[in-house]
Amino acid sequence: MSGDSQGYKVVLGVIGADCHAVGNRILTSVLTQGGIEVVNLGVMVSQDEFIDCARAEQAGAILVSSIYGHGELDCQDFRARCEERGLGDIVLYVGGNLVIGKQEFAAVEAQFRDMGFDRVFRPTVDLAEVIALLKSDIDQRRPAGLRNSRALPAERLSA
Amino acid sequence: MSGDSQGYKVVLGVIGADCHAVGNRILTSVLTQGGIEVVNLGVMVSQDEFIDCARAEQAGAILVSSIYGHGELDCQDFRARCEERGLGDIVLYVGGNLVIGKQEFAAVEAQFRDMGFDRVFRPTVDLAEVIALLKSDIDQRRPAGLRNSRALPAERLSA
Amino acid sequence: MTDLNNRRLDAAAFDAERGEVLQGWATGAGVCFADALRVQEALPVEKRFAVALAEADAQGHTLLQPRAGVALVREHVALLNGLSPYCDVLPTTIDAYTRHNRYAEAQEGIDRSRAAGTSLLNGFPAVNHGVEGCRRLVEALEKPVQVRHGTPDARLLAEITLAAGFSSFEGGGISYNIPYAKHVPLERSIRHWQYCDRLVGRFEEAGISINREPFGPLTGTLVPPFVSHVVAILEGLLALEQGVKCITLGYGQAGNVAQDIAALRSLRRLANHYFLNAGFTDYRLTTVFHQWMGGFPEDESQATAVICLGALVARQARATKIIVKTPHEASGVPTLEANQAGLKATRQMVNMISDQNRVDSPDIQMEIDVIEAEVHAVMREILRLGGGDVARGAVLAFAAGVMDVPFAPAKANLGKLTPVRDNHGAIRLFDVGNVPLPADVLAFHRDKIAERARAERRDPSFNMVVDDVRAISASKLVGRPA
Amino acid sequence: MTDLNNRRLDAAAFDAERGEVLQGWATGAGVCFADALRVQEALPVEKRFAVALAEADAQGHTLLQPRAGVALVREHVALLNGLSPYCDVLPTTIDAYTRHNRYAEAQEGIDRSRAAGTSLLNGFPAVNHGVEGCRRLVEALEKPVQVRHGTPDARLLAEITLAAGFSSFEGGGISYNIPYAKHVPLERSIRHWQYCDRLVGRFEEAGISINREPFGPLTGTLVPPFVSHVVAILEGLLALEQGVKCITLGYGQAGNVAQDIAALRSLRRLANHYFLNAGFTDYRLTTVFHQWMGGFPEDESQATAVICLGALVARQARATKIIVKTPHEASGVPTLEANQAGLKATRQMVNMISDQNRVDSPDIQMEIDVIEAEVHAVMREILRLGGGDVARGAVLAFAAGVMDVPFAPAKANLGKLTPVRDNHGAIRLFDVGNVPLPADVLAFHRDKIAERARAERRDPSFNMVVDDVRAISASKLVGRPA
Repeated sequence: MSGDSQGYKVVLGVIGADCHAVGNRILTSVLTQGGIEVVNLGVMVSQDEFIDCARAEQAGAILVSSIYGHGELDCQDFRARCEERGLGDIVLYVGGNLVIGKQEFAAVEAQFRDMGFDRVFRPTVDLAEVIALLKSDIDQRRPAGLRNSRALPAERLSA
Repeated sequence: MSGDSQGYKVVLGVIGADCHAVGNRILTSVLTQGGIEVVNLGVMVSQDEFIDCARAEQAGAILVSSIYGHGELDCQDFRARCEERGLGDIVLYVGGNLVIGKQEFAAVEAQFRDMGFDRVFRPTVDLAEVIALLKSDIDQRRPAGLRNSRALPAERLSA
Repeated sequence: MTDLNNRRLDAAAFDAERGEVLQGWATGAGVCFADALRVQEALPVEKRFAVALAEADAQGHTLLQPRAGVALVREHVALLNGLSPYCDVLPTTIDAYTRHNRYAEAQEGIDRSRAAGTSLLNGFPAVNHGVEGCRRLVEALEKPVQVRHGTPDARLLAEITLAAGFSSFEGGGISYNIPYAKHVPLERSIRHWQYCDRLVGRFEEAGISINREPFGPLTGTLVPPFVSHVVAILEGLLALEQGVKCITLGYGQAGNVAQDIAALRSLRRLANHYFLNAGFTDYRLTTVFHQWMGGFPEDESQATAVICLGALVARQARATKIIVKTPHEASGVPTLEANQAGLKATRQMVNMISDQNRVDSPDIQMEIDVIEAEVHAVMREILRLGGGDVARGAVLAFAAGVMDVPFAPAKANLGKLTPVRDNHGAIRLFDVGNVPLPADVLAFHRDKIAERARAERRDPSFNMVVDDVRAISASKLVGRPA
Repeated sequence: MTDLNNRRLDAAAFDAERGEVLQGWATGAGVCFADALRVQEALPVEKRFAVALAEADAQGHTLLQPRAGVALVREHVALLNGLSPYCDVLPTTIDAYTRHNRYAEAQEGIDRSRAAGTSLLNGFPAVNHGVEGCRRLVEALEKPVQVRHGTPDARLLAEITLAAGFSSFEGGGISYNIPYAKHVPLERSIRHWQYCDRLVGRFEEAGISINREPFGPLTGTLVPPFVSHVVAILEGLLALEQGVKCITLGYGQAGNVAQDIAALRSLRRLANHYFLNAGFTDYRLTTVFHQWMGGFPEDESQATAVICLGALVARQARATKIIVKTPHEASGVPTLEANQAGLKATRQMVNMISDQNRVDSPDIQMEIDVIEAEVHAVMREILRLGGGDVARGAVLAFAAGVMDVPFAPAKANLGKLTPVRDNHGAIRLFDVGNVPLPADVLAFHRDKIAERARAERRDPSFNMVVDDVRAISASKLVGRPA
């Protein structure tokens, strides 16, 4: 699937000074098994590293994780930075514990959507759901000529 | 101390259809060691049984326990009933889990004070505090001639 | 006690008695045994208590059950359906007036609850709601539902609830008298529970299995395991004699982990021993563990810790069912949310312990040995007093203080036996009263209490007991001097 | 690694290095060792971490410590004073920018937090607040306070906080690199932590005991006990060499009760063995147990159950200190109230278990035997690689994968070792990587994993590991297929 022009390639990483590596390993494993090609930048990734990599790899989406609570600071102006660098249309997801303290998820979601993220996830989100959304969103953003009439059915996660 | 004209004699019981006997045993033991003569009616005591006993024993106070949540029904008109029976001035305490469900204690206290109880206690009240209040309240209500100028110092609970 | 004995009730006499029982309140007229059988037969398998227990027992699962009951049918349905996703089997806790057959006061509670818009009763007055009201309840639920109460004379309650599709009935002639009544003679409550058991026996004979659960924790306060075990075994034998087949014996958490695990393990073994010895083979035995029944801390986080310890021990001891407490325990009847919280914490703990190694240790084995020696000694004397008849033996044993439940309100109970914790928090006997325990067992209790007394530099006394009763709510297991 | 070795830093070189360190940020100019000694000497006894630990150790108590840190001094004081009544020793958790010496970004976080009226940093930026800000903090508290962070180069942080009256400092050259950094060479972080340890040694030489606590849980996710034990022993040896005297070694709850008790018991024994073997006798060793460091359930009642299991195990294993989690764990930094709730639940559980029988079983003994065999095998190879020098040995061992921490972000870590739970939830090795464990130990791991694989009817694979990582937050210990 990977490398195929109709494939799904994403750049994954943990943003900022955050060194939580466990979820990153799990995500890589589950996304890959779900039929998504993952370019994993690991932990402590800057906005520019995400964007440089997404450009170089012609990725369909950037998946930003933040577990340590500084998401609000680290993700500031991410979409604007993408636009400056010519990636204005890329699918942009963010997930994790994005703010300091327990806050209503709806408020956090609204805040990060305002920053330009297409979707915002809790740390306990069902990853099968993320995979399905990711494929559909990437398909929607493909240049018209390359766009699938229907998204490919999501590969089943192996039991 | 008990039997002394300046002594402190109280009638104790668990009201209504309530059969919680443990707290009643504990209260009897602690009050007695605190220098209070306890006439213990045990569990499942009616309003009239409390009042009959308090009259017969010339007790200075009635201590009503209710643990099972029916206190609101069982204690209805207790003070009025005391007044009818010529015990209008008796010190009337109530304590326990007095209502169904967890409610603000201040609201429960107000409700039972409205019913004519002089003091209202949580189940976790410090019993040394109850003893001190009880002696002071009984002294206050004594006929003037019998009243102590100062309440006797509370006997210490044995360690 | 002229005519009490442990023999199956005569069919004709039972039918005559039934006529009287059903006249106890207007709703009794709505009971018809043939209809009751049809209602029970029509119950889908997922609403049958005996099936849920048998499956849990076979698969080594532990079922969770809350307590809950409010005055009105509609509100009670809503409450149980709010709990249902978080538990495995449902309760219906009966209000205190109904427990004392004070149906007129229960009716007043219903009426005033309707007027107040909130339940002023501490449970569901099933007799007043009658077969029709109870059927509406059972039909609105998706899980098996049990009657939980504390009723010395529960004959009418049993008739009505079992006719309505309840498939489990808690209680017994001893366990619902000694901790729950003041003036009821023991021979009378045992006789009334023979009726309830015989009623269940008739359902069994018609192919309908109804679960019966003697109430394990008794007064819930420093009850030595042998005391509740003897009651459980006696009520099991009484029930089996009347034709009951599906029995769940209970035990209330005492607090010391080794003693609690030992108690639950020994309960099953001892019960099987006495049931088989009495010639019963065709029964299904399961166990229920009650989370801490004594005073709780007011703080909800602390209360949750008490709940979690109970959940851990119950699962380590492989109880078939846990009766779950709530973080509101210190404040009485909990809200739906508090009840859910207790269930969720319990579920998490049970799940985390489920797969883990079986817990065993010399301490647990020692406690099992002590409990077994105690139960055998008391059972031997009960059988001797009754001339081999456990019904007569039980009555004579309580009268003589051979059996004695601490902190019980009943006049039928001598109240001399006094428990206290030892230095590790296990329950020992400060005063054995008239209970005929062997000399070596008494010496063991004495030594254990002496060890604590030395550690606390005070003589054993009732003050120690008072401190122990108040300890858990003050965040300790053993009530030490400040 | 030309000049790294496990020898006490030379006094002159240390002083020269100090000059550079203090220039790392403007606030470094506020550090003066003579003043620092006066500040520490003036600390009342109840604010000295080493005293609190020694007393707990002597009396067999277990201390509770939360985590907490916010951006501004006044708010941080209020937070700690809100926690103080519920705990025994206080923390100051440092923000993530400071941990990476990104003081400019920390300053921006401070400024933006001031503007926002709420902390936008996940901890207290102690370097930016300087000696003066930190002293205001320490003076406003009534209990000992420790620096808790995750900083590969913590030299300036140590200088500032110890000068301000903090009396305990968490971390180490391995435990604050491998799980906390990406590109920091191990020889560099070990060397920087020799500086921190030497600084503590200088305080000790002046009669001021500062507690040092290597970070036990590492990545907090399925870390086999021998892995964290080896790191703890190495960092203990490195610290002792620099003159540290008061050491607290840590372990993070893995979930299986028998394995966790075995781990904590073996940790103390193994550390004493290696410390004494290396010629150290004048030290005070205590232990710290971290409640579950992996993913938590979102539900607060379920989270509290996870906290309670940790509290029980910590107390059963007689840890000197517990690092306490909160019911908000799944949502990141907790509120004051959530932090209090975690402490209250933990206290209640610890108190209930405190007096109970020592837990022992063949399972626990077997786990101890396995852990000891594993630690000895790895330590032997580390000492061989380093030619007897643990600093050089540690660097070479990580490079070769002889030591390997699962799920670590650091490039310095090979990342081949892969753990998985066995059928009872104990952590075993699915892939040992290059770690030189004895053949019988490897066979034991293989058999245990095979037992689980049979029970689940699936082959062992990384999917099993993924399921295990997500299990506790999904209310299970072992990640079984649905």
